[in-house]
This record gives sequence, C-alpha cells and structure tokens, in this order.
Amino acid sequence: MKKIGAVVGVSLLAAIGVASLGSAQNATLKIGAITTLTGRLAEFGRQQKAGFTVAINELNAKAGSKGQQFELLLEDSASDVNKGLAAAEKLVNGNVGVILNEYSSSIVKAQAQYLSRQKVPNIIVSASDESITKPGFDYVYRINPPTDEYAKVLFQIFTDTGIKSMAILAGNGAFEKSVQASALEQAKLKNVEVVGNQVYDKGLTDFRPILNGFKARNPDAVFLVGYQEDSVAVMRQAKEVGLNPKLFAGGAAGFALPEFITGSGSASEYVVTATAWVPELKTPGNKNLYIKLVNALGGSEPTYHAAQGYAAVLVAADAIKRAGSATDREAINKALLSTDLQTSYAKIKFENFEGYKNQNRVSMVAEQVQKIGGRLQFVPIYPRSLFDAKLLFPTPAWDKR
Amino acid sequence: MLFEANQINVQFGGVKAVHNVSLTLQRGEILGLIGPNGAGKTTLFNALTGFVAKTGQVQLEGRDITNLPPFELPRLGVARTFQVERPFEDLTVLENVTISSFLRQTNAKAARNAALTTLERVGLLDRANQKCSELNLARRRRLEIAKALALEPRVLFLDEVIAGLNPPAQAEMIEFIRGLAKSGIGIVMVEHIMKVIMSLSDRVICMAFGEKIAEGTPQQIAQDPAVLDAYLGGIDD
Amino acid sequence: MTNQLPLLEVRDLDIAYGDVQVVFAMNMVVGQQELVGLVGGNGSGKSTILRAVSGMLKPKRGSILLQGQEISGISPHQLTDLGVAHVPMGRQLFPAMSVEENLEMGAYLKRSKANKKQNLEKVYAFFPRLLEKRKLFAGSLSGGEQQMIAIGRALMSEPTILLMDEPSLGLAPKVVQEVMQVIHSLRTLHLTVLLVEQNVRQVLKITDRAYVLEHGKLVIEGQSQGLLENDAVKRAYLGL
Amino acid sequence: MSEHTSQTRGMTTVPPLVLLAIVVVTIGLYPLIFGQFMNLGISILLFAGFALAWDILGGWAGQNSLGNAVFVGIGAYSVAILHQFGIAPWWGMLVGIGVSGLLAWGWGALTFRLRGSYFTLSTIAVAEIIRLIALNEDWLTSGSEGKNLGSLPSLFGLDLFDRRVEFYLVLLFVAALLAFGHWLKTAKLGFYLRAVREDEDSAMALGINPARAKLTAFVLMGMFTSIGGGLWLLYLGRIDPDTALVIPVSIQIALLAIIGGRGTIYGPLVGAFIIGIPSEIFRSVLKEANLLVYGVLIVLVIVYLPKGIVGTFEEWLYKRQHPLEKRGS
Amino acid sequence: MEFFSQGLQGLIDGLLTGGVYAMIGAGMSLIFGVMRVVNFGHGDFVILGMYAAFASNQYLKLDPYVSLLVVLPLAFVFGFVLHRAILAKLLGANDQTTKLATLGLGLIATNLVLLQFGTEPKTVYTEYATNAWRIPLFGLELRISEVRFYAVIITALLIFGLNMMLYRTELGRAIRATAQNRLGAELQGVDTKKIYAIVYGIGVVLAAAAGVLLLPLLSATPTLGSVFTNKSFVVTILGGLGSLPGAIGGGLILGVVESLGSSLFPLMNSHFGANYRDAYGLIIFLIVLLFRPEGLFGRTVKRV
Repeated sequence: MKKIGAVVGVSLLAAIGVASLGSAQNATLKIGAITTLTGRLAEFGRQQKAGFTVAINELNAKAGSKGQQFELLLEDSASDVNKGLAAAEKLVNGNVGVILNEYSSSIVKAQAQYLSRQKVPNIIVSASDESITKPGFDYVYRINPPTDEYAKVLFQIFTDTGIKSMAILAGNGAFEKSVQASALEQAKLKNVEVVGNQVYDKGLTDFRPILNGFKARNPDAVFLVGYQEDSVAVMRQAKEVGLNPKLFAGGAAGFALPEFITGSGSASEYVVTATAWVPELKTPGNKNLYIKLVNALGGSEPTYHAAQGYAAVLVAADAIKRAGSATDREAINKALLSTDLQTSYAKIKFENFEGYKNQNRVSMVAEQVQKIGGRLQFVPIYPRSLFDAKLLFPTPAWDKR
Repeated sequence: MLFEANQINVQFGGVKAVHNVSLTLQRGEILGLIGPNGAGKTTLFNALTGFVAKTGQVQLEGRDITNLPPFELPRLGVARTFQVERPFEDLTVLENVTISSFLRQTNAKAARNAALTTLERVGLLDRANQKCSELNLARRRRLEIAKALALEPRVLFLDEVIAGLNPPAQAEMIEFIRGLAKSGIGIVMVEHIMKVIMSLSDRVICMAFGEKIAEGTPQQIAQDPAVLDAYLGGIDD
Repeated sequence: MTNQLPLLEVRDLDIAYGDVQVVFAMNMVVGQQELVGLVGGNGSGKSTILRAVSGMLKPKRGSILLQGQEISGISPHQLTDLGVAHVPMGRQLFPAMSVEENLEMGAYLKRSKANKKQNLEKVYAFFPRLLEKRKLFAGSLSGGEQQMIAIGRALMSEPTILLMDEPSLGLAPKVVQEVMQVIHSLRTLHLTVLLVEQNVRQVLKITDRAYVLEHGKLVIEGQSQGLLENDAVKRAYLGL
Repeated sequence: MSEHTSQTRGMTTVPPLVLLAIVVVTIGLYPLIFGQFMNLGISILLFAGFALAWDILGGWAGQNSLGNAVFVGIGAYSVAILHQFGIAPWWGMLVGIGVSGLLAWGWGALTFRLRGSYFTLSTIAVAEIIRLIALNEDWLTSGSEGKNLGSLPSLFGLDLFDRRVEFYLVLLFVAALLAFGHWLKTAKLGFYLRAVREDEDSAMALGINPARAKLTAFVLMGMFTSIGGGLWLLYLGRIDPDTALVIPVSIQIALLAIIGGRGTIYGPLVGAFIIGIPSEIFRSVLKEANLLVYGVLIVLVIVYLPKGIVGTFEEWLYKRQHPLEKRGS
Repeated sequence: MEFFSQGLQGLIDGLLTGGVYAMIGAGMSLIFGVMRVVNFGHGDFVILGMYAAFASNQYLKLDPYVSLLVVLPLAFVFGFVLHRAILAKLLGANDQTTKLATLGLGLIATNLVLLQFGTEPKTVYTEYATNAWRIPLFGLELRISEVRFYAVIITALLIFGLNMMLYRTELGRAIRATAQNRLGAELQGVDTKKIYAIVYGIGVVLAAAAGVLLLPLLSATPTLGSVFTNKSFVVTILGGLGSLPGAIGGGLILGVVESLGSSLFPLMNSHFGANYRDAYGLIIFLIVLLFRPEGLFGRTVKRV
C-alpha cells in the first residue's frame, strides 16, 4: 500500500512540477506574489490581486509592444501557513528575483523568514505586525506603515479636539494588539488618560459587557481596533447600550472598509478611522488609480490593500529595471535598498529607524463617516493640510441624532 | 478451600437481584449453577468476578478479594467467560488469545507461543490467523475458553459455553471441561442444558428469584421438590 | 375446536441464528379465541418462535400463516398493522412517559386510532389500577403493574392476536400469579393469545392448549389440563 | 478436540523491518528527486507524524482526540520560549515532551473515567482553553504576535534551518513513530490497547486495566506530538496561536489518520500523502472548491470505507489470503 | 454601585444571549436524546441558517425575521434528506463513526457557503437592530435590546412549540417513545428510521433558526461554525445531554456566565475580562463533564 502511495505521490509531484515550471522560459520579467485567494482571508487577497493586476497592466502598456513585458506569478496561500510556505518555495524554485508577500501577519512572517534564508528579496504589502521588520531580516521590505502610524494620526485628532481620556478595545489578533500597544504608548506621550482597556477573542462577538463598562467610565474617546465583522458589531452594540463618547476612533482594518458603513448603517456616522490610502489623496495619478482599481474589482470599492498591492508591483518592477535583471536576487536586493519611488499610493523609500529595518514611512490618513447628500460615506479629514473637509466634533449622543 | 463466597447480595435500584448467596469451590471441582431465566445466575457471576457491585465476602485461598476491581482478579487466578461470547472481532484468533497470555508473559514471543499452545489445547490452532468474526459458534465458544485458559486460572467461571452447540460439539466440550477440572482448576459453570450440568458437575446449586434454593449432588438436586417448583413455576399458596 | 381457519398457523418452521439452528421443524396452530401456551426451559427456542411470528427475525425455512396469509419476513411495524400485537420480553415500555401515554402509543397506527378513546376506557376498566396511576411515569411503577401496561398497550391496537413473551420474567412469585390471572381473564375479552412462558405450571393452569419445547423441538402438545402430569414435560424442563 | 493442526500463516509476506526500511528509504529519496518541493514534503511528512501520534490513542485505543493542537503548541512553544534564554532546541523539545506528558497524564486521569464522546468533548474544551491562554498571556507566549526563532545552534554541524536537514529530522520522527507502531503491533501494550478499544468489559476480564492502558497511550501520544510541534517550529521559524493551537489543526490531524486507516501502522502516513498531495494540486487548480473536496472525501471515506484506506486494503488482502473456508464444526 | 449596575445589566444581556444559545443547544440535545448521536456539525448548520437569511435578504429582499418563514421549512427538508441519504446508512455503526460523519457534513456545509459567498463577512443592516428599551431602576438605566428581546421571544416560541409538539401530538409521542425505547416503539408500529430523519430535520431547523435570529446582530462568516458547535456542546453538557429543558437552562447559564465574566472581572482590575470570555463557559463545562456528566439538572430516568 505504502509503495503504491509513494508511486502515486511521486507522479503527482512530477505533474505539479511540470505544470508550474513549464512557463519559466519566456522572455517576460517575472515578479512573484503570494496572497490569500482562498480561505478565511480571501477578501484581502482579492483586493491585493486587483492592485497587482492594475500595476502590471500599467507597466506593460507603458513599455509598449516592443518593450519588455512584466508577468506576475501569483500563488495562493489558502490562508494556511504550510500552504503559504509551499507557495513561496514554488516561486523560489521558479527562479523569481523578487516576491511580493501578502496580508496575514502569521502567514507572512513564516514566509519572510524562509525567503530571507533563501536570500530572496520580498516586499511585504499589507501585513502590519511590527515584528516583521523589527527582528531585522535581510531581504525583507515593507510597503505599508508600522502600526504606530495608525495611532499617531488619530492622536493628532485627540490633541486637536482636546480629548483627555479614552477607553480602548482591541481584538487579540497580532495586528489589533499591535495597534493597541501603539495607542497606549501614544496616550502616555500625549497625556490622555486610559480609563478602559480590553481585549476580546475573535468569534461570537458580544461587546456589550465591555461597552457597558466603558460607558460607566465615560471616556472622551473610544478607540476601537478590529476586523470587519467586529467593527460592525461593536458600533451596533455601542448604539444599543448608549455609549456616548465625544469621538469614536477606529484603527483602520475593519473600520476603513466600505462594508463598515453598509453593515452598521447609521451607527457608523461620525466614526473616525485611520487608513493608509484614500482616493482623494493628491498623489500623482491617484484619481486614475482609483478608477482602475474599481474596474479591476468589478465595481466594488477598493481599500488601501489594493493600493498597496499596486505600489508593491511598481516597486518591484523599479528594482528589476535598476538591477538590470529579473532573476539576479542580490542585484535586486541592492536596488531595493536604494528605492525612491513616488507612486499614486505614496512615496516609497525603505529606511531603518526605531528598530525597524527596510521599512517604508507613510503618514496615515484619517477619515470620518459623514452624511453627504443623505448618503453615508468616508470623508478624508486628516492630515488637515491635504484635505478640505472638516471633522465633525463632538459626536452627538445617540438619542440626539 | 480454593474459592469461597459468603452472603453475596446484589441490588439493582430497589430490586434484589442476588440475595444472600454463598458458595464454596475446591480444587478440581466442578460446581454447576442452575435456575430458571432471571434467577440471577449471570448476575452472581458478574458479582463474583468484580463486574457488579455487591456486599458480602469473596475469598480466594483465604485471601479477601471482595473489593478488587475486575481486572485485578485474573492475575490472582480468577478467570471468566461471558454468556454472549465477546471475542475482539477485528482481531485474529491468535491475537485474541495472545492478549490473555500477556498476563503471564512479558515478552511478545513468549506470549505468542503460550497463545499457540493454548490454541492447540482447545483445537483452534488451524484457525489461528482467522478473524473472529468468521468463526462459527462452536469455535467462538472454544475461543472464549481459550482466552480464559491463557490467563492460567485456578478458578474458572464458565457462563453457558455448551448451550447452542450441536451434540458432537457438546460432547467434545464436556470432555474438555472435565479435563480442565482434572488438571486442578476449580470450575463454576452456568448451563441450562440439564443433562450436561447433571453429568458434569460434582455439586449443583440451584437459584431462583435471586436466592439459593437448593444445593447438593446432581442426584439430590434432581429430586429436590424446590428445584422442580422453581422450574415448573410456583404452586399456589 | 378448529372448525374454522386457524388464526395463526406455523408450518415446518426452522430458525437459525447464523450457523446455529435453534428451532427444528416446528408446527403449531392457534385457533380463534384460543389461549395457547408455548412452554419450555431456558434456551428451548420458544421465544425465538415468537420473535419469528412477530417479524423480528426471519425463519430459515417454513411458513407462518396469519388467517391463511403468509407473514414471514414482514417487518414488525407492518405486522402491527395486520393486527398482531406483541407484548415483548422485558416489556419494552417508555419509562419517562406517563402510563396513559404508554397506552396511547399502542394505538399509534391508523387502524386503531379511531377507537382510541373507547379502547382506553376498556383497558382502564380491565386494569383499574392503571386508571389510578395514569398520570405517573411508567418507569416508576412496580414490575407487575408495568406488565399490565405492556398488556394494556397491546390491547390498544385492537389486535386479532396477542403474542406474549415471558410476562413472568423478573417478577416476584406472587406477582407472577397475579399476572397469570390477568392473562387468564383476557379470555373475557374474546381474544386470541399465544403465551410464551417458562413457568409451565402457571401456564398450563390458565391455557386451553399448550406446546412443550425442548432444545428447539416439539416434545408434546395437547390440552393443558393433565399435561402437567406428563413425564415428558418434566423431562423437557429438567432433562432427566 | 483438535482436528488438524496446520502451520499458521503470516498475514503479510514482508517482514516488518524490511517494510519499514523500504518505506523510510523511499521517502528519504524525496529530497533528491523533489528538492524543489521541500516545503511541501516537510509539511506533509510532519502532519503524517502528527497523525501517526494521534493514532496511538485514536487508532489503537479507540479514543478520538480533537484537541491535539495542544500538544503541537506545547512542543513548539517550549522550544521557542527556551530559545529566548539561549537554550538549544533539543533541550526545549525535552521540556515540551515533559510538559505534554504531564498534561496528558493529568487530563487523562480525570477524563478516562468517562466513556464515549465525553472524552472527545473534553479534548476540544481543553484545547480551546489552552489556546486562549496562549493568546492572552503575552508574558509567556507573546500572545498573537507569536514567537520567532532567531539564529539556531547547529546540531552536529548541521544547519537546522536547512530544509534538507529539517526534512530528515522529520523523517526520523516519522520513522520512529512507524517503528513504534510495529513494536506496538506485537507488544503487550498494543494488544492491551486493542482489547480496550474493542470491548472494555472483556478487556477487564483478561486482567487489563482499561484506564491505565488508555492513559499510557494518551501520554505517549502527547509526548510524540510535542516532538512534532518542536520540529514544526524549526520549519516555520516561528509560532503563534493562530497557526498551532486552532481547532482546524486538531481536526486535520485526526482526519488524516481516519482517512488513512486507524490502527494500521501505515494508515496515517498514507492518509497524509493522499490528502496532502492533491490538496497542493487543488490549491492551484480548484481554488475555492479546495476545502469542499476535502469535506466530501471525508464523508465518502467514513460512509463507504469506515476502516480507512489502509484498513480497507488490509481487509482485502486478508480476504485474498484467507478464502472463506467452509464453516461449521 | 458600579458592580451592581454592571452586574444587573450583564445579567440581562447574558440572559438575552443565553436564549439564543439555548436554541442552538436544544437542537443538539434533541438529536442526541433521540438518536444518541453527538452532532459535531451543529454549528455549521447555524452558519447555513445565517447565510440562508442573508441570501433571502439579498435576493428576495426579505427582512431576516420574515425570512424565518422561508428558511425554516428548507432547513427541515435539508436535515431530513441529509439523514436519509447519509446518516441513516450509519445506523448501527459505532458512535465514533457517526460523530465523524457529522463533522464531515459540517465541513461540506461550511465550504459550500464559502464557495457561494466567499469569506468576507456578510451583514444585513436593519435599522431596528440597534434599538433598545431603557428601563430606569433605582436611578440606574438598564437597556434591553429590542431585537434581541424579540429573538429570545422567538426562541421561546420555537422551543415552546417544539415542546407542545413533543408532548401534545402523536408525532411528538412517537419521537419520545423512540428516544426512550426504540424496540418498543417499533413494536407499536412506529417507523423509527423516519422518526430519526424527522428529528435530525428539527435539529437543523433549531440551529438554522438561531442563525437567522443572529444575523441582524452579527455578521455571517463561514468559519464561525466551530464556535457555535462548541457553544452547543457547552450548553448541552451543562443541561444534560438529551434534555430539552436542560438545554434552556444550560443556554441561559452560559450566556450569563460569559456576560458577567466579561463585565465584572475588569471591575476588579483583573487581567481577565472579555479576552477569556469563551474560557468561562468551557471551564464550567469541564467541571460539569468531570463531576456531573449527567448535567446540572440531569435526573437519570431508569430504563424499563
């Protein structure tokens, strides 16, 4: 039985090998990418994939039919760490010079470690866990900002509005806890009293006990970090229990998604959230990018993950061009170190600071859900220098709306 | 005295399933246990072998074994079969018996050899590698006995190992049990084929409604009016 | 006696469990409104025959006729529909249901649903003790009372024949007599009953006719009265 | 009584050691042929190891655990936590084995009084509680961020981050479990476990203490699984609760063994390959339907091949070797 | 004072949550009580219910509560057919096998949902979902969520209806009879295989109903199945496997324990709080499992 199993296994493996390597001899410049197209995190993969596609098309259109064409080798990690590693290996074996690395911190970290050991440069697109660029792996670069930035932009608002106390609620995922830690640090720095601090486990989300606890302490601001399903539930329940702070602040993730508004309806109004990118940003070509991303997503609203995916491809292509090779990993690595590229997402430059290594600095945007023309939508408000719209403050009590 | 039970009582809920039953057993003796359905014979077996909670006292060669859990008894030399034979269906005949012989052998090879010897003794050697689920009833009965014998018991409780067999198989089994007793094992057996129990037993105990109603040689029992009543049904009072 | 078609007839019945044959060439007839006993010692095959008649197992050979119609191989719940009621060994009551509900379960099938009320009254009239305790859980009643429920439940299905499997099993001697009296009085309801029992004295006292089995074979049959004096019966029981 | 005594026939013609050697060497060739798919190979083999360990209790003793992720996690975290203090992974693994063994012992001593599904339910509950502890006790586990391995000392001059080294370490782990399976097949413990699995009352009548037999199997399962957990950490380079301690990991471990065939020595290994390789193909071909196929396969196996793949094969082999002789005494 | 007010509010919230837990547990308990099968896929049927309500909202524009009228009959047919087609084949197999089969069915159910709807959480927005009644009490203001109150009322009605069915109808009597003594029921002419399929169908209905009722409150995600399954284990073990009133008690206890644990621990400046929310129920579950496996309210009824 065993032997039959082995024979079957061997032939199947051979089949995968042939299938995946069959196209390796073309003249296109290859960029590897891993994201979650299936499984529990597939939604983020969909966004990133749209960004990738838009960027590749843009690059190839610019090069024209005579110029060298780029090709994206996209692998699915299926939301599973072992499968992600198998995918990374497949790309490494496919002689790819640079790999774009996806969203979920726990999957990304294992891949980043593996890829640095294989000496393959990899660009992290959206994973926000601080520890990815903190341990200082070589060959690891990150486009998206560290979580400090999420907290910083919101605390700027706190300072401007004179908020003195806050309560914070975060999920126990790596990203949420990272933002939570940054927020607590900022609170200390800015002298904001923390009157409540709770972590919840993912799953059946009944936030009422926590929100009631917050309500009793009457904080000026409530700082929330969570994914989409949680962001919706927490705002609905905040309304239900009658929690009335002067400001609800969301630390990106679920609060920055369009589904946050559709899901929580009127409960989402006045909520301020940090985000890494908005279409209103006056970066070059941003309006155009937005339109292309909407098209690539089949009409649905793009999130910052899509814009980050877009930028990552451009950064990789830029490094390949400057390295003069799509396969020479050392040359590409060197080129990435000296990246200085303005994209529609943001300006990209990998720096070492505050213990981070090869980390891009992006200042975050804050947006507020406001009713415009009877429709609730995200309105970017911070940094004030970039946008015209004003923060609506303080948030009216639920029964006064 | 090889084995002795005093004043055994078993209670299920409010029902007295066994009431004040005592028995003794000598080396090499066959003690027959009879009684109509529901008289409590099997319950008594279960009580004596530790499977059912009881009050009273049980002694093996003077040692008190009343409160030992069932899995301690085989090591001391008390083995039993089950009324509905319960081999480990998915295992082969040899494997079934090997499990038992591990009680006395620590080494796998020795256990296997001991099991083979036991199988030869009960005439199942040629079926050693067959799965139990494929054995016919007579062979399953023999396997059940082989499993108990491989424990090298001094006291053996046999629960209806003959009923259901065809006459030649019955005769074989009777001879075999006699041989066991001759080798010095004390045997307590429940059986409802009277002919068998009467010809095989040295002594017979008759139970009815959970109580011992008669005890004696097969001849005495056969003539005891209480036994007749128990079987034919109570007389009016 | 059998001036008309017998209600139940068993012809040349062989039954085996796997490779073990337990009933050999059994022949038996139960006439209308007869109370017939089927007796024998432990393992004589009497309950096995009853199980074959009630559809719980399939005979190896032979036929079972209900009013001339072959019924072997029909499933128990279909047989119930044909008017065969079974008072099973161990009673098989629903312990956490009330006495009344247990009785009502007997009228589960359509054929007996219509007259459920009247039948319930009849059963209560027959067993006044059950009427007293109709609200109690069946599991809380005594063994004898539980046997009455089992019988009452069978009556609820308006049976053409009642099969009873060892109703005395596990009951104290006094209660056995009481149950036997109940069975005896069933004849006032003009029922046909096949009673399987090991308690031969009691059975022979209350039945019209009886069949005595030993080791799966018919030893003797005949009018119950006087059968007890027959040595064959004693032999069948004590094997002496 | 004995009518004829013929020679007893062996069930398989291949001696166990030879079979084991063939299997291990065949798998050992993998890196030479599929050097490009080391990650795939390691993860399949590692989960085969988890499933083989699960089988000690699940297959041989018939007690299904749906919480084995706990032992995976303990193994991985022991190595990772001690690594921070400069303690080498092999010592960390030893500690993991010890902790897992203790946990299994205490837990089993409490729960094996219960029969049937209650044990399985308790495994799920304990696994969930441990997951919550790992998530929330940051001082010990770094919470959801997880623990990273930095550099590792070399083991006899081998680089523990080298995929080939890792592969052969995992193979060693699997080989040890297979050898243990072969031993179990003939040893007292193995016989006792099977007896308990089939019928606890009968087993007691043969002098077997079921609670003790099950407890032994449980402790062994925990210890073996935690070795695998340590190896998984080396391979991943990091560990966090979402990776190691979640219910799907526990379920996957159990299902690989069940699909391959419980209590058959090689079943879990076959199960891991039969599920692992197609799922790698499905990953790129079937996309979203990937997990669905997995579920359907499970139901099909349970309904139509309740003994699993190897179990069904063995049954077929047995029937071929033992044509049904005319029965009757 | 804070302790008291938080505790009281927590108690109310816990009871409201517990009502829905009770319904999930009731289905599980019914299936076990009649068929002696632990339904490891139970939580996945809750997910199916959520998505069914989501789909009827999306395509038929039905309010989630109205969609109960569509979803519940479908759920019954689904469960009935599932039992007839697959689980009935396993009657008589050991309970390990059946248990694993239900686990596999759950996996299929969730993955079908995943295939159809993707993984992003699906939400149905209803304006009433966030309304709450305010009840002044000794200067405190307690809040009772309207929609959750209705959910509990519907739960109560369904369980009451189920109870009426079990205790007042022929079918119910046949179900109870089958549960207590399958052979005995068979002898009265009950087709017990069909009863099993019906009971499985009802179990799925209860799970799906819980899913529908939760949709206005939570987002539907395909991966939540095991969370619900775990809740139903806890509920049924607390209440005693197979006991319907026990499931109600178990559900309420679980809801209250989780709610009070999450709200009262933080007041003591404890490290515990909502972060260990699931653990509170599980620890009680383990204690009951070890020391009172028949459940908190369990009385073992003697079999005749």
